Amino acid sequence: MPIGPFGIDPGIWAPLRLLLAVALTLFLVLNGALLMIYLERKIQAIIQDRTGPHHVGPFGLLQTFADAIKLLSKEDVRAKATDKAFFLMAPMIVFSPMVASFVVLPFAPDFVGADLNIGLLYLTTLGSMAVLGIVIAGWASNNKYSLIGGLRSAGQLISYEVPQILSLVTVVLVVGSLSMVDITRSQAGPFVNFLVLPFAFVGYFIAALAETNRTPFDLPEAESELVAGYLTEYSGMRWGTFLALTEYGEVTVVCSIMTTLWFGGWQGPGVDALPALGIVWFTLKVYVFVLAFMWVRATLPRMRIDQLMDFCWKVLIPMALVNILATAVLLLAFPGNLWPIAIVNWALVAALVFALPALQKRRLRTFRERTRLSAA
Amino acid sequence: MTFDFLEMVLFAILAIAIVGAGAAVVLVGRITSAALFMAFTFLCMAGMFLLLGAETIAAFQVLIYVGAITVLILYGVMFTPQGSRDYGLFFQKQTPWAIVFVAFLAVPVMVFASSFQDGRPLARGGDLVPLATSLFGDFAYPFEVASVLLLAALVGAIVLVKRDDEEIR
Amino acid sequence: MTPAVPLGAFIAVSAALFFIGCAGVLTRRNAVVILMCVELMLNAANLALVAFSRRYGATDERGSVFVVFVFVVAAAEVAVGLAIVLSAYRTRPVVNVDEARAMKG
Amino acid sequence: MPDYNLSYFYVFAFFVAAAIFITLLLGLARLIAPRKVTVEKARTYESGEEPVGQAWSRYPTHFYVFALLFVVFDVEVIFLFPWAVLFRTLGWYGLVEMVIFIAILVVGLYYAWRKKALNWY
Repeated sequence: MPIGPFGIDPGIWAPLRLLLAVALTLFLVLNGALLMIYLERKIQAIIQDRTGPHHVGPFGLLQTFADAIKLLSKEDVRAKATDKAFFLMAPMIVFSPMVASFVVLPFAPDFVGADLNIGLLYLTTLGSMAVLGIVIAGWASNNKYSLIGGLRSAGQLISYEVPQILSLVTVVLVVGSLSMVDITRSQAGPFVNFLVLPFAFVGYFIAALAETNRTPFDLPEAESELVAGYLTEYSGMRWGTFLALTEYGEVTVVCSIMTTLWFGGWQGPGVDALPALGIVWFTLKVYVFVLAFMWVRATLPRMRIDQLMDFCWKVLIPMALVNILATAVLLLAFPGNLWPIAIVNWALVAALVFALPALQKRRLRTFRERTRLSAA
Repeated sequence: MTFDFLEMVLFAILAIAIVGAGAAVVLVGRITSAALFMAFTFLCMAGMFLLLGAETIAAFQVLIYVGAITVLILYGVMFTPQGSRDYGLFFQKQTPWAIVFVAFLAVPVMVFASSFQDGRPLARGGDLVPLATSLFGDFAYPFEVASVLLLAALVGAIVLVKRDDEEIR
Repeated sequence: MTPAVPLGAFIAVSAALFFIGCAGVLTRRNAVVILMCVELMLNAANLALVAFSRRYGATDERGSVFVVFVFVVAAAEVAVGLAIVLSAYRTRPVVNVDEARAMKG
Repeated sequence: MPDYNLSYFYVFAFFVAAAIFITLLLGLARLIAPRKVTVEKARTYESGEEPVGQAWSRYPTHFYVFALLFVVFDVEVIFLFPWAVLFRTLGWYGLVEMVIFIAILVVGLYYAWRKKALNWY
């Protein structure tokens, strides 16, 4: 008789493992959301020189639990004009793909739901499904704010999906595999992909901010102009599913992707001796990015929709395409040598950070000049 | 084998879902509902591809059909007026006849279709590499033509949509 | 190893979906729904292609390659089809389908 | 590591589990939360204004152009992924193919740019 791990019969182990994976994922999503909401409020408070939540529990730690209970016990109002079936379905459509994304995330060696051959493609695929839920939410609300929010959101999400995927393709070019485990294993040394492909990372980071509807790209919600956009008609736990669970879950997913692709995933000192240490490294790295997301939110103002689209289609996508082609050419021209790619990538980052604002400043100056002349 | 049984159950679920949702697309009155049923059919179809072991095709199916084409169609639905009266194309005036015609064709074809026997089954998993080998080897020319087709579609659609914008302004 | 589900079952589902799409194209009167039904038919063809490619003794993935090209065609078709519908709706405010006649020559 | 055949059953199970979880959560909320429907509450919220007509009407087609561009680039992506994986085997031949492919699509992007289709308003 074959014996599976822990001496359990494989016929029992397979379903048991699945059950554990599902339970662990849902636990992670719930707790991640609670923790991140707390962190978000606390960090914003610190940056803005406030105290943040401090009433409930020590350091306000129980504040989010109180919020969760409040959300659960709030009345779930559904306006009469809404389309019932779609209105109820939309949160599920955005939530399910997010949960399913966790299947391929490698938390530690041999600690992964399923190591799919096409792991990265699978993640992109699930990312593209969230758009549908948001459009449907906006449409089903039968509210002008919601509909415009939904349309904007769809425009933003689908536009930023392109540079996001192009950045991923650049990493796949260098690594040569779509499996998340293989990608992690390829960065065993201290030279993680970030040092070689920083531009792909920066592009992905920006696109990820947009994909998760975080400031400065939180136009779909835009609470001050569109009264929360597609969320206007949602209330109670349905709103909580949408915003709290899904948004923070998606933040976890994109931060895990960044960790795995550019920062070596679970790799770190001592993992070879003690594989369980991988979980610690992975979580630490993921939370560094989560904190970066929050820092960005506290620092930057919201962009205007036309600036947002211009930036995506006229800057990010052309540069990402150049990056892919340059990487491909240099990979073939200098086999086994990643230095040229690294130089080109850092040059692109420099161009994005320094040359672009300078260009924009010059354009603005000539524009002002012209308007002044035409006014005179 | 337990996995065989699981596979059969999954196939039955998916087959019923595909046929049911497909029929719903045709029968449901509201366009938005039809679009969603269509998305559901596509999703189940991706499940079918997975049962056949074509994981890459399944991922592409969801990426293109659910993620892109359904969104495009939902946009189309939103930009067209709701609930205005329907006209028929010339061949749509005889709905009952069309049904009879389709059913007449469908029955023998279905019988014929289910008579296919398996040839040599391929190994499961990992269809990405053979797919890419064929695509960039033997099919290099169609691959380039595909980009020309996309370019033509892009230019054509922009011309159609943008011309109207300028007229309105 | 013989697969649990025979090839014929996949082809039968494909044929059923194809005829559903066909019936939709013939009976529905909304242009957008007709586009959807065409997509269903294309998808049915995809299923048949993949099933034959994986199970009918092929030595490579040629069938699946065709599916990739079908994706391209489907995307292009929907993009242009919807653009035509949109511009038809725009030039005539009332409207539902049968712009076919308006677009004749 | 379980059998690779089962991998996608995981995916399916995760989808189903997420749906069940949300249903349970919303069911719990339904049990706990009060429900008193009034006319005012059930009205569409438009900043206190009386909503005029349905929101389901026609919107400018600017939005459509972006969806269109996205579909085209999404199709490009389904070629990019297999190419990137097999890149080293394909070598210069594959690179030239992809350069031509991307160049043709970039022409489309450039056209959209010149036609001002990339401007939101």
